[in-house]
Amino acid sequence: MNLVFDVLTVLAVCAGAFFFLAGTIGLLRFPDALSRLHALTKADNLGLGLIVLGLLFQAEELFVALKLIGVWLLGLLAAATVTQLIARAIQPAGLRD
Amino acid sequence: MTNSTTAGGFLLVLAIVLPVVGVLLSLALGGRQAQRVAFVVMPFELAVAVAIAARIWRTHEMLQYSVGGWIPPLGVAFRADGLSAVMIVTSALLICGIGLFARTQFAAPRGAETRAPLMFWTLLLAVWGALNVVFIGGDLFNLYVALELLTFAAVPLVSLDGRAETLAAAFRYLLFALLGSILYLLGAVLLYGAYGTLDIVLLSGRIHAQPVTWAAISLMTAGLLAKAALYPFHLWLPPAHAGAPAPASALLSGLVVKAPFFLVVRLWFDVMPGMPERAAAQVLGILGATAIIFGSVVALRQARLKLLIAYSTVAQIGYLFLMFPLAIRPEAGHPWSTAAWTGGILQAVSHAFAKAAMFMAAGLIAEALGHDRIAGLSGIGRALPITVFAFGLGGLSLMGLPPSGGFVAKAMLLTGAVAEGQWWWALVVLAGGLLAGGYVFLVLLRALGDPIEPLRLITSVSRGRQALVAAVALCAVLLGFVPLRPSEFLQIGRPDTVAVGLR
Amino acid sequence: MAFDAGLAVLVLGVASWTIAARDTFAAVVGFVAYGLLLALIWVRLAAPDVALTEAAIGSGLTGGLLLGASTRLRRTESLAVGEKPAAALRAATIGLCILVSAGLAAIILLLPEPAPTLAALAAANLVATGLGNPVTAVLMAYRAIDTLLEVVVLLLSLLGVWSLTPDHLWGSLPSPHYRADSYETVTFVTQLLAPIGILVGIHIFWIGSVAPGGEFQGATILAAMWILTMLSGLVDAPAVNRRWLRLLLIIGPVVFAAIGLAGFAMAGAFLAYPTNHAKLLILIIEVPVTLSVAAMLTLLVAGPPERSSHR
Amino acid sequence: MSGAMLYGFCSTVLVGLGLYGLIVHPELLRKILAFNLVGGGVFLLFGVIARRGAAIGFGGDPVPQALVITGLVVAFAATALAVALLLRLFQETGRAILQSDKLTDAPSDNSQP
Repeated sequence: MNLVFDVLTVLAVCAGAFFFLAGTIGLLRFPDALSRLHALTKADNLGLGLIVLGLLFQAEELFVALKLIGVWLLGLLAAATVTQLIARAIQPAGLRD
Repeated sequence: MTNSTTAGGFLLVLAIVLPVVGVLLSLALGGRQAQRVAFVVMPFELAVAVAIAARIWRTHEMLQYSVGGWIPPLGVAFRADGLSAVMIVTSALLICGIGLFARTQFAAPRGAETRAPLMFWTLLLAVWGALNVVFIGGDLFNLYVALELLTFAAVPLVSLDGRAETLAAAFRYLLFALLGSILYLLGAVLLYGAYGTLDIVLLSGRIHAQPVTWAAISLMTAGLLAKAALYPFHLWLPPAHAGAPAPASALLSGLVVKAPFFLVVRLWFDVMPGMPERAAAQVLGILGATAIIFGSVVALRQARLKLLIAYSTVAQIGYLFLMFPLAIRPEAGHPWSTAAWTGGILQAVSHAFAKAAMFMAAGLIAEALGHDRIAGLSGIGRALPITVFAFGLGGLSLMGLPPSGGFVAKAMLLTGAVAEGQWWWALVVLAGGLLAGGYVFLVLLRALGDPIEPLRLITSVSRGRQALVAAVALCAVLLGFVPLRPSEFLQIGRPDTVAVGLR
Repeated sequence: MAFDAGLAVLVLGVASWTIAARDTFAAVVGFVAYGLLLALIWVRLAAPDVALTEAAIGSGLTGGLLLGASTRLRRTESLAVGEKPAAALRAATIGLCILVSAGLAAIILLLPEPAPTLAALAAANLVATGLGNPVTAVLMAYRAIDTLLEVVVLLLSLLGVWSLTPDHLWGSLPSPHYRADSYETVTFVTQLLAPIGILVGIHIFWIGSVAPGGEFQGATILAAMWILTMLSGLVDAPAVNRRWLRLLLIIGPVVFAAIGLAGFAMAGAFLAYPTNHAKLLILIIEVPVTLSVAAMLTLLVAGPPERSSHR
Repeated sequence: MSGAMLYGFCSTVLVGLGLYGLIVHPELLRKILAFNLVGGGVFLLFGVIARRGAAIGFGGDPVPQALVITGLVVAFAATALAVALLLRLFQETGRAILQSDKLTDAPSDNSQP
């Protein structure tokens, strides 16, 4: 059982890391700020979710698992908020950049 | 668990807690109460200071207190030796004097709270508490916190009037002070890494000559010199001390810069007794000598009275560091049994009173005239005779003329220089005295001269305040009756052994 | 080891960036990243309490403070260009700094082995404090005087900040000029986040007696929530002469000092606790200290009063 | 070489970097930033020393760890005061740098409260 959990953890965390990588490449390669934001938040939210999922398999008690899920939800909230704010801030300048 | 606390050790706790409680109360009560709180704390704190000194005098023993009953190295100890007691009493007397002097200047108006009085009285108590922690702190990290306490209490005093130039001066002061603290902390960290304790007494037993020690002591000394404004770290001092309101200038120049000097003394003579090298001490002496000559010459060329006095502080700080090359004699006896050691400490004390009196006198003159241009002082000697007299009394001490504490201090430094065969320091002491005579007489001649046109005072200055300044200056004069020999009281509580590793 | 090496290189890279970056704002962003990476290092150094503090205060609050300042100072940057020191001076400084770094590196190689430590002593006395976290025991028992003075240091720096108020604005409101109307997102998020944040802050403070956490870390999170509600326009910053605010600021140090003085009677020394009640007394101190420190941190970020009226 | 020592060297470089910024940058905000870098380096060195003192099941000596927490709070207080002074200076003068060391010769008016 432990082995199965460990394998699942490795798979999920690796997948999460891959999405982080994709998001970072998007941040660096995409042409304008809005699509950069898009790439970054989409990929990072998913990446974080996968990493949390992977870690859930290692959680020894319920409280720890709840805390992990809390981390993910707060991460989502922060990302969504900051994206909104940045998007608003660049709006007057149009979609160039 | 409390076996390392001596009887009467609780006085040390009171010396710190009283001002801190005063700070908290004056902030909470606010408005006109801030000043009242300060004036309630003053007599009690003065009494505590005198009680500490009296107990040390009577028992000839160091006072010690282990906070919380936790003995070092795990806990923090407070210790007061003869040297601490002298500094504590000096601070207490001078702060009471400054408080009385500032009574009308920073009187809070009726009605809504105003900023400057609240800040002044609260910060005055904060400086007092911080100074006492510096003087009795027995733990190098606790002393770091004390230094920061002192910095945060002192910097806002500089920019109390909110003018752009004083804000810039305060910022520069803060930068130097922070750099100094962080260097000091770096040194303390290295000492902990090497010896596993920050307690001064425990360290003095474990410390030995090795590169880590030298690096740590150099870093800490450099940091403290930046805070003490010893040449070449003096840049921040003149604008800060000249820009502050007169009572704050008196506090900063008289007491606050003495705290880092005090810690250099602790470091060199208590943390590593018997270890300092002659060569290192010569470096401190050379910096001190440069400060004396440079500060005095620049003071001579100032057009404004407060800047002149501030540059004179740069010079007088130099004298403090002459004691290091003269007192450190690796082959012959305790450094603190030398005339130069007592002379250095006496210089710190007498300069505190003399300089505070001069800054307060300058404050009264500026109040009366509306400016402090030296060229425009003619006739002020007739308008404010007591004030100018007080300024002159303070000047005696700076020049080193009898009767004054400055005379005794400088005479002892001269004695030390001659006894040690290091005559070059004697030349510096004499030259510094002559230059000080130059700038003091420059001011006095102007002040006593006849005005070209009748002098117009914009406000009158009360006799009481003038007399107060004279009284503070008189303290510096009275120190001139201290016997011209190494003080026994100052040696109470100093380590007995010189050679390292004997304990 | 490879991870440590990578982390060290990354930290040094980010640190160099904060020094070398042309744009101050970018440098500050670098500094925030630097703080977070340092927090990771603290975990690697088995100091989770410090890691929390570094992330919360070193990176978070300090970063926020500097970010705010850098946006305000943005238009002065071009002015400073002409003031760059001469190349010779810079070269000399580089030499000096390399010397300092290399010297220090050589010195730490000379530190004794095995390293002196107070861990055993701290552990042996832990029972007397009733605490399970040795770091909290150092802060609240062995070296409680440092902590008391540290709270006073925070209070004094706040006084220093307030002392910069122009006279006619004394008694008015600290600075942030945030317009809530254009920030509905922030308002919404704050309403959602503040209760959670406050819970987390209390949790981190509470857990500090047995696990990593404590009053300063908890207070920082509480302060962050207060700052957030001010940013979002949900509450306004308090006027500096409010009586309740003054009481909130001093209640922590006052209780700390009072219980410290009571130690004379209860346990024979200032800041000593009777063995059976140590944990309770420490808790009684920590609750108000956490509140006071949270208020001090918040107001330090808010800055001196700058507005005479509510928005 | 242990991981702790690696971070030890890292801390000494941080001190050097910060000192450089503190001396060379004319902009005051950059000086404040550099001061924080030096502080970070010093605290990190203390953390390394704490780690070296790991004993009896503790991952590090708790005394220096606690002192670093105190130090971090004090450093924040210093930064806050410096930033407030800087912003006020900027308000008054429109500048965020210190002029070279020319003292203004303007007469000192008695503008005390």
